[in-house]
Amino acid sequence: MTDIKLKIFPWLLAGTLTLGVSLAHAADTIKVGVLHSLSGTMAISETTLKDTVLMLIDAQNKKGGLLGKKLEAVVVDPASNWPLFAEKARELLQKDKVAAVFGCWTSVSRKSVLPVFEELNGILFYPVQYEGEESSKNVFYTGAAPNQQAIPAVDYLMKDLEVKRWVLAGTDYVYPRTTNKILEAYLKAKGVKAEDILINYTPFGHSDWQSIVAEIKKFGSAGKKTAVVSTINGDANVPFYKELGNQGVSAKDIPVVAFSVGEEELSGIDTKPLVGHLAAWNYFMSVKDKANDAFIKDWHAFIKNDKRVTNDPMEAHYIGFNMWVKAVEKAKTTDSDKVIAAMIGIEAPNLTGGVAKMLPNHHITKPVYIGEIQADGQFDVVWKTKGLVEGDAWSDFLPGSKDIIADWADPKIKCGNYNTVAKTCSGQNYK
Amino acid sequence: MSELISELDAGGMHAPVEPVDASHGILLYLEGVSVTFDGFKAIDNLSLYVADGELRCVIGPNGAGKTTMMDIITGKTKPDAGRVFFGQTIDLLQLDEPAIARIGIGRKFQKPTVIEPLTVLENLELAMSGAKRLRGLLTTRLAGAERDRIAAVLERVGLTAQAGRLAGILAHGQKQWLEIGMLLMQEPRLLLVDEPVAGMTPAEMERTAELLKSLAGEHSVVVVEHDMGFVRSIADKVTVLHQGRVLAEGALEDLQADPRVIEVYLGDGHAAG
Amino acid sequence: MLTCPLVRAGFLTLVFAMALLAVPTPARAADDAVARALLAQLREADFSDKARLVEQLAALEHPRIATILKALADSRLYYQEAENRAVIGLDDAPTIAIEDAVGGAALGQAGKRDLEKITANNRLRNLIENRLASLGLASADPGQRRAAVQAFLKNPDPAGTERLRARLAVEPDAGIKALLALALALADLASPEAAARAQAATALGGRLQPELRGPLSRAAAEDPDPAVREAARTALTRTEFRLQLLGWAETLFFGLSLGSVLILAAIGLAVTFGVMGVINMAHGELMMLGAYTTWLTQQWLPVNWSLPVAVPLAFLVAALAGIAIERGVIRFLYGRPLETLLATFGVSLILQQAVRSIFSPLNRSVATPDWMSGTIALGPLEVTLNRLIIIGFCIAVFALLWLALQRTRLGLEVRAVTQNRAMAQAMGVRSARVDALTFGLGSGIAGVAGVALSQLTNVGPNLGQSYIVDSFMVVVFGGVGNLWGTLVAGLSLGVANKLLEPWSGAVLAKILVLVFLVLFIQKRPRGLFPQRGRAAEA
Amino acid sequence: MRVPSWLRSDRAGLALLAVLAALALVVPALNLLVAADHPLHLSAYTVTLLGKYLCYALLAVSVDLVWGYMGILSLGHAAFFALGGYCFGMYLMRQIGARGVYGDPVLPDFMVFLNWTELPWYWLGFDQFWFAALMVLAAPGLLAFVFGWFAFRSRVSGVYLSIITQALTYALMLAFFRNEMGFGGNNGLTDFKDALGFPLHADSTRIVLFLLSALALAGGYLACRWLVSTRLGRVLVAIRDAEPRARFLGYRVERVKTLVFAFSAMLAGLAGALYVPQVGIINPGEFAPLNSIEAVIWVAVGGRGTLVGAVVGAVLVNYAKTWLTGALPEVWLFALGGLFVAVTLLLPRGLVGLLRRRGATA
Repeated sequence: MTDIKLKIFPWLLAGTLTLGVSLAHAADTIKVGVLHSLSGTMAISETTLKDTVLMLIDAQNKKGGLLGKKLEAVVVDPASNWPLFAEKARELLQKDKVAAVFGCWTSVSRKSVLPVFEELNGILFYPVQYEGEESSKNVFYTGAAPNQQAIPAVDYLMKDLEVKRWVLAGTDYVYPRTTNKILEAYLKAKGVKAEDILINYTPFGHSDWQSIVAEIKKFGSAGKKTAVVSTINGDANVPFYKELGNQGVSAKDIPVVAFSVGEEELSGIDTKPLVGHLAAWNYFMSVKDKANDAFIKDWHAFIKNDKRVTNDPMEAHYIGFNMWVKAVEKAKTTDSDKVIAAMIGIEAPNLTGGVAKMLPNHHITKPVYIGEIQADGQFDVVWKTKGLVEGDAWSDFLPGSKDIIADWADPKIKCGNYNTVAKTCSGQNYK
Repeated sequence: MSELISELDAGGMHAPVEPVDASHGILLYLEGVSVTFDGFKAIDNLSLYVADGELRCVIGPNGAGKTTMMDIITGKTKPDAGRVFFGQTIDLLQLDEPAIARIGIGRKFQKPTVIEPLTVLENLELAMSGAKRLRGLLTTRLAGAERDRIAAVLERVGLTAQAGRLAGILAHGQKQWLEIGMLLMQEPRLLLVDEPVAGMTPAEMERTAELLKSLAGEHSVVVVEHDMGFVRSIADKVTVLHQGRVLAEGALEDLQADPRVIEVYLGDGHAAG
Repeated sequence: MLTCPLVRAGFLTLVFAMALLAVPTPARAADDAVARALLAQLREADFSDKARLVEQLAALEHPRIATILKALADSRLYYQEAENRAVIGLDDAPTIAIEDAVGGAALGQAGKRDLEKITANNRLRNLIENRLASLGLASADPGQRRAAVQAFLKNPDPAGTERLRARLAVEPDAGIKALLALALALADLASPEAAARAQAATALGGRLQPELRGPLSRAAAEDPDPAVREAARTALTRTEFRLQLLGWAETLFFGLSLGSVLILAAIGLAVTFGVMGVINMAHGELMMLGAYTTWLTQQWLPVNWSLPVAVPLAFLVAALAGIAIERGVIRFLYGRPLETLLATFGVSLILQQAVRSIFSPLNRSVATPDWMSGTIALGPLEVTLNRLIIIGFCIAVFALLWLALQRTRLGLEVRAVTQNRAMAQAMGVRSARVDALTFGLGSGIAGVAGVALSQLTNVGPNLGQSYIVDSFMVVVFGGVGNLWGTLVAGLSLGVANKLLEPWSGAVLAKILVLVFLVLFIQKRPRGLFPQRGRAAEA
Repeated sequence: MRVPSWLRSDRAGLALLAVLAALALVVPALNLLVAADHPLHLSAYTVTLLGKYLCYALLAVSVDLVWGYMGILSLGHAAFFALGGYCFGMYLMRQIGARGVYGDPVLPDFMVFLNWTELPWYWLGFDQFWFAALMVLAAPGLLAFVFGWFAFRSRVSGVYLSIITQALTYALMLAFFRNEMGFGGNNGLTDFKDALGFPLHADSTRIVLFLLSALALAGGYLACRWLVSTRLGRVLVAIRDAEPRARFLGYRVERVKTLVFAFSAMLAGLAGALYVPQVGIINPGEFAPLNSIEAVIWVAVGGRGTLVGAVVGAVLVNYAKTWLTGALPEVWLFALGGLFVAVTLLLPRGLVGLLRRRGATA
């Protein structure tokens, strides 16, 4: 039995050491971290984004790299496990010393890595539409804030479709909760009565929608035009739309506008019952634009499958990556502080013919499109905002945050959470 | 929680405080006991009395209800009807298995059930009466008196040489003896022994017979057995069970002449003898 | 009362076919030019202009109008900039066959990205549907006429009222007549005369069509005349009462439907776990295989035929996978249920990742056949066809399984091995073969359940995981080794869940059911219908 | 100090304690004393990672106690781990005080956000370290006690018990996902700042947490080792191998089971409480049934019924996970799944069993 000791002890110690010792390496490449789940429940959405970043890095290297060096992708798999996100973020920043990280999808994964990025002063590009109420020095939010997706969509329903009654249906987590809170406040401000708003939350992956669709049907038969604003997440959408179709609720009767259903999600859905339902995004694959056509072509070539679709978070990474490249070129270094400073004001073309600009609150300007789902799984744009909408980190429609602003450019503020009334800045971990 | 800890040692749900009262010479009473499984009457109005210090053999064909009877006595199965008393005063139907074990009824299973990863010594220590209080359990040592008791039982079942061996590597017969030894450690008034010699060599069988006979008097012993030769070698009184009832009772020689018994055994394909 | 899309689509096709036949050719050249001009405008117009243009198009006496409008509604109308003409796409692919919108001549193939789609929105579609439907009111086919009236009920259009009234006078079919009366009453609700409005409101009372409730409740709240408001309120109360009753029936149906899904998911497990005592944590993944088989079948066969083919195929695929698992892993672990549990859990992870690697982590789109879409009326209760079919399917699967276990040689052997393995072997039953086949049977049923699930939920690598805990709960609740128990347990859990849901919300309902189950198992460790006796104690 | 006899004979255990002691000396030295650019420097990443492994190892020890020695395959032990984590997470949340995003002095951010105006009663007291520390043990212990009391009293055992433990953790997961529960819903508890006034992101605090994890693992191991070498340990084995025998010997099996189950849950809770400040987040995903099953496989890999095996298994499997999810992300589930099958089929006694010449006297 003594041999166990002999066998295990050096083994463990050796493991410890190899784990910890980061090999010194020549700085001939700039490392870029990719922090997207490749397994687990979120793999379904995030794998595509990993490939997108790899494609962008590939393209940049073909253009000669950055600052005369090649870019090198460091891909890790946080496996849809939130503590693992933090661990992997630390690994990327501390062990691999990456210059920037492109990653995260869910809010909880972002919340999990946030302290790590702030502590180690890394840079994270977060490409997904989210609930707002956050602005970190170290994070650039290239997805939509609520005012870049939800509010314009509701405006469209209210004005163009004359919707009077509202069902706010969402999965029970922070993004739908915030979005619905903002929308509720917004609708009430527009004179919608409380009894004309129905709010419903369901768990992740909810699959039996019979009762809820029946309730929506009943709610919608009160004689006023009714619409569903859906923040239902991922997997729960398929059974939801199927049930809608089966119970005979068509887009003509009760349109559903979704904020989490894009081209990629539609590719896994039988779209027949969905035709005519709506989605609000800042990008659609169907938008006719030279940059978009080129992007789609590159994507199909890169992924070696011309049936693959493109979607909004991919565009967000496209914009974010190009902004980062420009900022590094401007700062002439990958040093975090300098790049973060250089980021604000950087402009990069988006894929729909406009130009996205990085704002002092670390959000960007975006156009908002409303698309109708087509039988081929694409969206037809039925409405778009006149110009670009500036992302607002802190919603004006929430009592807790209407006085709060984020401004990382103004030397007097330099804060993501500045209360304009109290003139203080709170909730910042690292100054 | 403290109540629970203290209760680890308490007699049971309705622990009897009085000791076993066998003043009428009868230790175990079963009266009018019936139990049904899915419509099948496993025990049907069975009445049986075991005297104090008696060695009783119970025989009967498969499905006669022998094991079920033991289940009822030891609290594993609750009957649909009938009374089961231990001595004059203790209603066994009110107690659960551990409580019944603690008032002095030990049971040996048909298949030898010893704790194989433990040594013979540890098996006996496990069975030792009086050690089942939590404080008693949270110790790693044996007191001198306990050691003596274990040594005595080891001697009695003839396993002294095997004390330090794992129970799992004992021979089949030795396992049977160890299990009987474990019953003895419980200091029971009544021993229920289910097929003690199944699979034993004749020599082992002989030793087992001696062991069981030596136990009678000091304890009451109920032996369920198929092997008629073995039954003949130990029993004073034999009960024949058939279809959940007592078919006949008496000395073995008388029973073997009983036409009903012969029919049951022949009809069931078993040879009596 | 069949309102499934199939009927509607057929109806529209018929309408434009009739239009083609009805109109003579001479005026065509002039009309062609007007139509082309309107279509050219349509391309540039915003949606309110488009509505006006559609009205103008609909007013044209042109044989292609119905086709064009239908194409617009279906988003198949494109503008080919290079040729400066409107075209209709005939199929749906990156490269599509097109025909001239106005002339109807086939124009070969065109790349989709070279065509500019003339978009429609929902209001426009409603308008088009109305315009097309009003043409169908005179159809010889009662189904068409009924659909036309129903279209009116959905989108009451004052312009069409007179046509309805005229039709009512000559309509022979009593059912359609009643529906016409209803439609007219609905139109009268907007009449300038208060008496007519009050009468209309009373006529609408107690009707369950959801389209009627809106206008009625509007009248009850907003009508300027108090008598009308009163009449509308009374009518509404009658409607509400009947709806209440209907609500209960509906909840029951939802419960049965959820229950049937639970049974389908659990019944294969009832065989492997209940009959064989094997804990198969990969059960959910076998369902997933069934669902993927459905998807694969749909790649080869038309959607409407795919399901009947998919059922036996899914059974086969899952059964083979099951037998492979049994032969490869489980047979070494008989009598060690906890180890079986761990090993099969490993198998489930491998299967999940295998599917992820082969089919990508993305969900696969499994289409619903037309005969499973839409609703069907059971008396006043409208139920969804797919749910109804799945309930029936569940009963059929259950009955077949029961028969298989009771009436076949395999069933007999299975029961023999279950009860006494050694004895069965002595009787010449090859228990290894029986084990493999039984496990295959249970797995095959899981595959078949997967076909049903593909019609309700996502077909993706995670499909199995979402059902595994539920299915174990059903089997344990029902009592292991008892198929009837599984049936009762599944149905009662389904109904309980649905009864709780409106009161507590979906999540809490599920938690409550789980907590109830945990408590129930404490109370009756062997389920609703326990196997009793000595065998069960062993 | 005299080494008691029950430990003296446990060579593997002594080896484990020696390794832990060595780690407790080497890791802080390499982290704090060696310059950051030196190749032997241990980064905070590695320290935290090792600390996490140690927490998992303690969880594995607690699983092994009930599975390896008492034969209860709990597929819900991660629930106790998560509960302990939540209890300590609640303390850490209260420590944030007014430094939250919305600056509310009492309410955590997510409550402000849900428009809650006052702290729910079950959050009271968690601003006190001693109370939170007590609850870390009490909450999982109590849940296990109540659950076990009902389950064991009605003789739910074997796979039935495994399945209802899984239902338990599944129900808890669903419950904690609900925002109305007041535990932060899907996002859980995060954005921790400090504990007992020590900032959590400081290297020194990390080292202390690592040392505490090592200490907890050593303590948990010793407690379990002592327990199984007492007579109670033999009763556990008797319950595992021949429950009716134990019962007919007069042991109140359900009470023994309940107490040991609750004790094991407390260990799991302690592991969870140490885990949370090191990884910086606790959310309902920790209740996922998969987590519990993974913990069981750590034990199986290392060798059930050996305690040391649990530690070895937990560290090895997690090390493999860290390595594989970095190097070959797609392969991870194949590897994990294959491990489950291979260990149960080929290595029923785990790695330690393979190393030992004869079976554990256990």
